[in-house]
Amino acid sequence: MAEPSMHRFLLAVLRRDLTLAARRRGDWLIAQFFFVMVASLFPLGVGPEPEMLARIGPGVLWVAATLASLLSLSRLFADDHRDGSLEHMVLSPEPTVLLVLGKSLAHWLIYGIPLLLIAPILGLQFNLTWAAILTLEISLLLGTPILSLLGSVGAALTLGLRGGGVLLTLLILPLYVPALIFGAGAVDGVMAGTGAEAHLSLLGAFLVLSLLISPWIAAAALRVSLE
Amino acid sequence: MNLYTYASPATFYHLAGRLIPWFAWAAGLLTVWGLYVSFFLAPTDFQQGEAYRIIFIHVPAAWMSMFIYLVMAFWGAIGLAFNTRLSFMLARALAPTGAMFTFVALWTGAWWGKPMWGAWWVWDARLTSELILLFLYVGIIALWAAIDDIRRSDRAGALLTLIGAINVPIIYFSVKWWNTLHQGASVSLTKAPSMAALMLQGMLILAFAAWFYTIAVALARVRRIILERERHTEWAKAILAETH
Amino acid sequence: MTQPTLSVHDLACVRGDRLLFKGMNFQVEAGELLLVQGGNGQGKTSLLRLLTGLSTPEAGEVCWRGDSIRRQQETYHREMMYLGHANGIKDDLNPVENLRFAAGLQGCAFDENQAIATLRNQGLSRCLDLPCRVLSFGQRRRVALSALLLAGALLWILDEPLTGLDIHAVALMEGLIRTHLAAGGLAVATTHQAFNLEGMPVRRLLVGNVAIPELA
Amino acid sequence: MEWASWAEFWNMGGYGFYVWGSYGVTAVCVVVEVMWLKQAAADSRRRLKRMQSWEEQ
Repeated sequence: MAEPSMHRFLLAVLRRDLTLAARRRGDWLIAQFFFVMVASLFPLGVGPEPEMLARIGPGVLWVAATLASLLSLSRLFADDHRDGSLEHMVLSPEPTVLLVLGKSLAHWLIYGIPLLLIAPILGLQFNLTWAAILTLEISLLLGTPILSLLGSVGAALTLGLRGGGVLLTLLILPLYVPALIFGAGAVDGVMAGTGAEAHLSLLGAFLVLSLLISPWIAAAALRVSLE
Repeated sequence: MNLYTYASPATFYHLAGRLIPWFAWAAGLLTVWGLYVSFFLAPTDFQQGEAYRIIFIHVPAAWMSMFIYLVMAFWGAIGLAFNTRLSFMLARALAPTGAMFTFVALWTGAWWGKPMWGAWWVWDARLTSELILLFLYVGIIALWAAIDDIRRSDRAGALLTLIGAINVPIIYFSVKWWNTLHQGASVSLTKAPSMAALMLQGMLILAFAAWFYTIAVALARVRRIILERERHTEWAKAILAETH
Repeated sequence: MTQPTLSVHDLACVRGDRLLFKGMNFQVEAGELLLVQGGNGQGKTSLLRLLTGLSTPEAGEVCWRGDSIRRQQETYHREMMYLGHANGIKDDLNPVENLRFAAGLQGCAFDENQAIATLRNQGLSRCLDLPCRVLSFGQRRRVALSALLLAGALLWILDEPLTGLDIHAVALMEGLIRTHLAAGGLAVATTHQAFNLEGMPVRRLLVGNVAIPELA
Repeated sequence: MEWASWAEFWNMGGYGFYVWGSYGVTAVCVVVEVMWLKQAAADSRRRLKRMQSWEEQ
């Protein structure tokens, strides 16, 4: 009896957040442009030599992706908190963990997937080879859900605080370090000819761990923040 | 109201007051002894010369920075599981000292690195992990400071410490791995000296000194926190009435 | 199943470092309204949040059907609806969509015709197609009340349900509560405004530094 | 004993600047923390007493 209703609840959360995002395309576009812009500033800062750009490209794109995801994460729960619907969702019969999971998943679909679509274009700007771009895509596919999952903990902890967005960045960026290292490292590995399997497996393991742990902590944090 | 949760901070306040001098004296004596061993008994390292003597504070500080973080996570978990207010206060009292030791580990690492590696900062695994640990400490302290409601603040801080504690080993491992891939520094602050028994002894004595110092300072800090939170109780009012 | 009764035993609430109340006991039976009264900052909203299970009491417990709500969150949340100061209405959605998503999250079936009929009864016939952003405060409150009605919960917990409503809407609200109670429902409400309580079995609770449960 | 003279001790085989720089800053950190702690405890007591006197009125 519990199984299908949980399933339905998860779908309801997803559908709701996707509909709301579709109504606010402006916010969505801003997050994507932020990603493009941060990545485009680097060549202006370090110079246009193709070798150097290829060298720093994977790292720059990964850092830009973490920053872009943080930008949108501060609003993961904040909008629903402001209009009171977050309380209604927490008071629904289904467990809060599912709510957090649904919202993280929605965040990934809305903000993570587009990064995957934009990244190849930026990869070309950074003079990455096709093999490197392919690895970058796989690493982002495995890595961006981690950003949404860990970020949900920070968003729940900083709910409704003054300067919550900046605080969220301070709390969550250190936790992103392994994802950044494995993700950018995979692309580096391909370019250096040492292969990306080890990096990608570790990134996958980190994803599984984040999936198992962060929704519980974020749910607990959400309940604490709503008290 | 629950007698246990109310009585416990009062008892602890007085107990802590009696314990602080003991730990402070022990820390002081151990420091003198440890410094004597480190500077007058331990031999010169044939590879690094006298500069290696920095490890006598660097290593204990690095140990303490991680150990204190784990103790904070422990008290946070106890507080979340059993709803004991004193454990949250203890976690809070430990954080600034933990951050201080992290800073000391970073600082001494840099000052050792300059003569050895020729650069103030090298992205070596230990230093990089310490830097990220410092970010975690700062994040936790900032989160505590940002939340006015004590109950929420305690719990949010504990949850952040916990997810950090799960992450710290992963961060350490990933940084270490990243470091070997990029062929970072080959001389290590800890590995280079052929660890003579006396060197180890000096490091251990100073580590115990740092530990007792941490206990003394954390107890003093927790007394202040207890008094602030319990100011409406009769015993706290009586204590405040005595001070001028 | 045991009688639908909301009871509170030896409840204490601390906000910040202030003790709002302690040793509070009361019971609400099926068909009864508990009217929570008290000045600003005396803990009315805090009490309501304790009753919903959003916050945890410093001491004591809240029971539903004779068992602590902590031990039966799923059942309790299925049978209880909370309407706080904020409406829980998304500005970007129109009223019907709002009701659809609210039903989905509550895990209840959604019947669009019924939803439209409820909104019409609330006097929102002309707003059905508009995003809630453009509705007035009172109209948005009515959308929230429609969601409450559609959820079909047994226990209503209402924080200042009359705020921002005009005379007609207040009368409507009173009528809704009366019907809800007559059908065997329970309600807990706080209010500053005059409430026409005719024909309602009401208990009053004064929340202050000293709680005096006045049983009507 | 390792050292022939105090000058040699302070010199630390040419690494004196780095060794004493490390130990010095550590000592400063410890002293600052202890002083800060005492200051905070005194401030806190003063504030609590003031709040208490307000509440009594």
